[in-house]
Amino acid sequence: MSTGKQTPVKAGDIESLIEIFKQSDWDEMHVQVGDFELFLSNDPQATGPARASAAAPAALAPAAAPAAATPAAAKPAAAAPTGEAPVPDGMLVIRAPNLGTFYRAPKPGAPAYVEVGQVIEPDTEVCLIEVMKLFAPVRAGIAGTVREIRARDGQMVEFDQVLIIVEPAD
Amino acid sequence: MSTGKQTPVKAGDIESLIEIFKQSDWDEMHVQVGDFELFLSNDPQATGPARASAAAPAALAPAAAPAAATPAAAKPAAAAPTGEAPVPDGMLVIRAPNLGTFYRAPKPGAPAYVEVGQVIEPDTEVCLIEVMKLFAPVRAGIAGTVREIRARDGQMVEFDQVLIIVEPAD
Amino acid sequence: MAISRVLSVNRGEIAARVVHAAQALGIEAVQAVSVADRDSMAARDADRTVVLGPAQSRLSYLDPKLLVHTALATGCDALHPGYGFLSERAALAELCAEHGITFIGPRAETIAALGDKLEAKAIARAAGVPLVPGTDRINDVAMAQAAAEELGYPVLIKASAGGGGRGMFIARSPEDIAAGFDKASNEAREAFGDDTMYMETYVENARHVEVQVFGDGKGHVVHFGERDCSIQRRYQKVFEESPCAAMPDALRSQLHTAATALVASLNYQNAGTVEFLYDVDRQAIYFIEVNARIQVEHPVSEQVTGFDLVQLQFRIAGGEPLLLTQAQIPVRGHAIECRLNAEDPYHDFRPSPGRITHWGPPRGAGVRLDSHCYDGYLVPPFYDSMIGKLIITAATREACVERLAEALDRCEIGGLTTNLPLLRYIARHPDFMHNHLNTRWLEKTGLPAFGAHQE
Amino acid sequence: MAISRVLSVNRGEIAARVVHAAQALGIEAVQAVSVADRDSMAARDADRTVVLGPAQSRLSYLDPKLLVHTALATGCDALHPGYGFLSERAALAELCAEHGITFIGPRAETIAALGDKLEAKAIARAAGVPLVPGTDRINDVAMAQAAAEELGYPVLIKASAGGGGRGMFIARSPEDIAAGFDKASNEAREAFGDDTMYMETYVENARHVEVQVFGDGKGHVVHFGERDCSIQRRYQKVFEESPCAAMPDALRSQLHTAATALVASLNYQNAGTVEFLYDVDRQAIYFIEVNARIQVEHPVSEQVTGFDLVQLQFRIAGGEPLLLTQAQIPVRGHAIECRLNAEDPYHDFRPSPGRITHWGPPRGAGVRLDSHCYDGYLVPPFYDSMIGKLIITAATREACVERLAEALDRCEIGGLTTNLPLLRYIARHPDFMHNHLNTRWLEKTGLPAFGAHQE
Repeated sequence: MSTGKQTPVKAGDIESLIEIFKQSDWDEMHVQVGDFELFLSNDPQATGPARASAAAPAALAPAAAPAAATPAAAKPAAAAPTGEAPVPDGMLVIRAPNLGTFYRAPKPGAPAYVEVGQVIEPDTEVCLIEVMKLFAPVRAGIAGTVREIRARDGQMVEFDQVLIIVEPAD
Repeated sequence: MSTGKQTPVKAGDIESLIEIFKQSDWDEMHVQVGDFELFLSNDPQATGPARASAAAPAALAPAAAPAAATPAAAKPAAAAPTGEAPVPDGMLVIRAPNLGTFYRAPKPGAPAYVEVGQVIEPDTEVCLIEVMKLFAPVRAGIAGTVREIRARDGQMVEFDQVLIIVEPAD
Repeated sequence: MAISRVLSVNRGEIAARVVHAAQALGIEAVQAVSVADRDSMAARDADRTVVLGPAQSRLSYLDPKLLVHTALATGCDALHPGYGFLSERAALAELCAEHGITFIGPRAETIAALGDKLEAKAIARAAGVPLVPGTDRINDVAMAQAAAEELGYPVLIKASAGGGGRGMFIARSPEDIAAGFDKASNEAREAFGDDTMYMETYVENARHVEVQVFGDGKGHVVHFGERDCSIQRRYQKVFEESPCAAMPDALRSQLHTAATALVASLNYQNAGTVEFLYDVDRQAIYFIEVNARIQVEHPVSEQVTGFDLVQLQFRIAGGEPLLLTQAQIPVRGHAIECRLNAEDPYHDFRPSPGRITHWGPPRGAGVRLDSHCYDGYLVPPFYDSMIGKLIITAATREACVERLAEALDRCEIGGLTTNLPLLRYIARHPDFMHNHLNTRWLEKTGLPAFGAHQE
Repeated sequence: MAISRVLSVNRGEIAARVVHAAQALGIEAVQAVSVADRDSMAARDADRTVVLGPAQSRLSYLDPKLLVHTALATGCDALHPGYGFLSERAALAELCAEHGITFIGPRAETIAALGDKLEAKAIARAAGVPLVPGTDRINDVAMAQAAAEELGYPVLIKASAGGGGRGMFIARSPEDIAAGFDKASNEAREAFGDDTMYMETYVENARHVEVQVFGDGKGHVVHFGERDCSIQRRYQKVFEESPCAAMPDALRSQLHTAATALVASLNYQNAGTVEFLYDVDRQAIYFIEVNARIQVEHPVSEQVTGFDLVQLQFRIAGGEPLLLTQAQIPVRGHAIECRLNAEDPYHDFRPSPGRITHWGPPRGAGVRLDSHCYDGYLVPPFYDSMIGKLIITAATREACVERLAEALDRCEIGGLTTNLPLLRYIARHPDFMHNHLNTRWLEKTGLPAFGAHQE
């Protein structure tokens, strides 16, 4: 997952990269900045680079799954990511690696993976994201202290949505 | 008909007038600048001021009408008035009082009302505009020397289209 | 026979609608405009635009000869009149026919017959369509009481020569007749020199319902359901919906049969609307008139049937057979239209023309906007004040009303005063939500309450 | 049963088309996007947009579980797959069915059956639909010559075990067979260890024709005419038209009957296309396959029949009966679609993504543009290069081609390299104008000539 530390890639950057590629004689160009990945090719049959398995580990579901994950049919509202609250200065964020249902604990009734105030390491599992009963644990990727848990247990989160705010260890 | 001498009324002027009216307590406002006429009223039933008969005289057709006035079905093209050639500096224009077919002579084979170089007075009849066999002579409205006849005999002209260019008498 | 180039001779949203419908069918559209409409959407989108004359309607949109001359001079083989202006002037249809231009609407003689109120009623009667029940001459109180017994109370007793309310009264009982008849007939004699009286059913609680019909000119007629247009101000419709949710199915089926029987009897050609008064207390319908044109409110019928009625006008006028049978026109869901006007509902609806600085209509499921406006458009002061029609569709009337209220909330129009506050108020009024409406509701209840509401 | 909220899980123009069609019917549209499509037209116009995952398709548009999870989590009762991506993946239709989501398309088992080439051919054969004629095992020259006599020359003689052109030859006469048969069968034995040979009709001069069908899932099927999609590059269609003007009416009627018989035998549900090879020299048609989805080129069928096929998809999927009879779907006029791609036709069609600095498509009679692009839109580099479809309609093919050429001339797109020069070249090529085309025309004639033309 991407974190607040990474330089976000903007649409303007993508344009510049496309421009560079157009000016070149290259047949293919592959750029990866953190989570951002751009693959350009003059071969229409090209299928892109081999998938880097850098994103969330595709762990299987724990034996006892959390309760049914389908929220009630809610009235459509504006999508979350674009309108979300700003991240306080100096904080890092853990974002959703894909759309799915956010769970704080490995199973219903079990203690949450992390609580506010807890110190975490890059390898710490901080939550689950479920897609059709496939539960993928999300690792922090960064070290620090959990300051806020933005996503709500059992709710749908979108790709790139801020899940957890972390104060970096320094 | 309007002439090149008159100050043209622009959309911005209409807006300003509407604004003045809105700010006022007036029930009605009626503005006439040459050919331009604006009638504003707070009464939705109002039908506007009595028609001033200032525009082209509604003369009846001469006994012998010019040849059939329906141009062949031509491919649609951009409307003339917006794209028309500029009027040379210092010249006046005689414009079409409405859409219709332009005729230079009172009947086929007869001499033209005016020729280039001819001196005209405001009362001089300069052409005919025909709508469904109703032929209305157009008077010059201005004095001077005919310098160019822009409209072509037997062709459709639109409202406000430049018909004849006149060098003012001074 | 198929149309290849059409002259659109109207303005505003219907001109844009006509231009786009023609173009979708591959028909070239020439737009005739007054000089004030040179920058209108229809003028921008048409294949060609010609300027007829100055802004005044009578020198542009209201001159039949000028319009037909323009059609001939631009090589058009058809003319679409839109609504209003000359759309129901038989002379225009006639002039088109004389010059080989296909008039997109009914035949001239149909327009003329339906335009005459008495003739239209005679046609309706002959086709077995119910009219407001009434009597011939009534001589005295006893005769009046007997007649009222037959018609059912309340009744309206009127002087034949009458007008302006004189010599006229409403009776809700035999006692009312006894108390009022002689006074009214004396009043009539004094005022008009004629004391002939007659009687009609009095419709206390009326809805305006109308049926959208289409005919092929050879007797085959189908309908596209009915519309309820009971919310009116000074006989101007403000909200229109389809279907009329307040009407029981048995009566609805009578309504449809009456409408199609009437127009079939005329070998009606192209689109039309048969208007009725719906007497809610008596559960009866009475013929009012036929509008021999496409109407402002046609989109609600399009939404619930799925047909594009303006395109259908072009197809029928172009000689295509009307292949539809009634079974193929099911009505599904509910649609409501409201008219957006540039007028000030707080100041007696005075027109508010001017430049639109922000055009932000709502979007989303079931939200359709038919409009000729855009960012920067100048609403000219010369014509009517309608700037658009918001048409909302949903599965049920209840969902439709909710969606309408939300959409109106999201509607942003800057630079002009509009009737949006009134539309929003009505959309959330309990009477509207629960469909407790009649043709007097807006003027008697809605507008006064809206006035009170704003304080 | 009626659909109230749909998840649109595709991108580009078809996503915008699906969102708008849903909204026109009062259905709420939720658009699922990859992060690269957050600013797309479908995302802007949808009632709600959710971001599935990163730009890579396999982590967003190509993950069936992610899509169905999203549909459930956003309260959708239906899912529209568009074309491409997962639109013909039976697993997605299956997963939808399991979770009570209406998949807007055929049933999963229909998709699976038609997705298997051998099974699809068996279905066609059982329904009496003609396949490319061929033989069983051929033992020797004499048997081959006899068989060829029956099939008619030219024929293609192939090794059963073959591939890559080895053990295969075209024979146009008995002499060709005598000269080639033993050589080919020896080649086959050497290459594959098996010299079993068979024979097929060889189609020298082929058009690609296809029939647009719709079924109600209960055996009632109608068609919306045929399309001719013979102008192809690497099996990608570039121009598509309806009707196939080159086909005689008697054969057209066989074509329609074959297509509807095939899908009726499956109790086919929703939209589909039956593809055929049209052997121009033999005046015969041979089944290719069925595409169990709405296709890129569906608009030409909409233009000549007047139906909105995407709305019809929603209606049928929502449980409405298919009330149409074939007689009510007349084909009228002619329509041609061409695909606007962000690619460089002078440099081997390499993709040219980037920001559109000027979006100036043509407008006018018979000009329709289906596109998701707008001024300032960034065409992302992750997906296919189609930026829009220009659809031209006119009364005849001749008028349609002329209008197409003009419209392409007026098409202005700034900021990107597009295939417009090629489209313009083809539109004015005499072979295109005179309809002298087949499936090899573009690669054998059009493209080489275009290359020469630009010097």
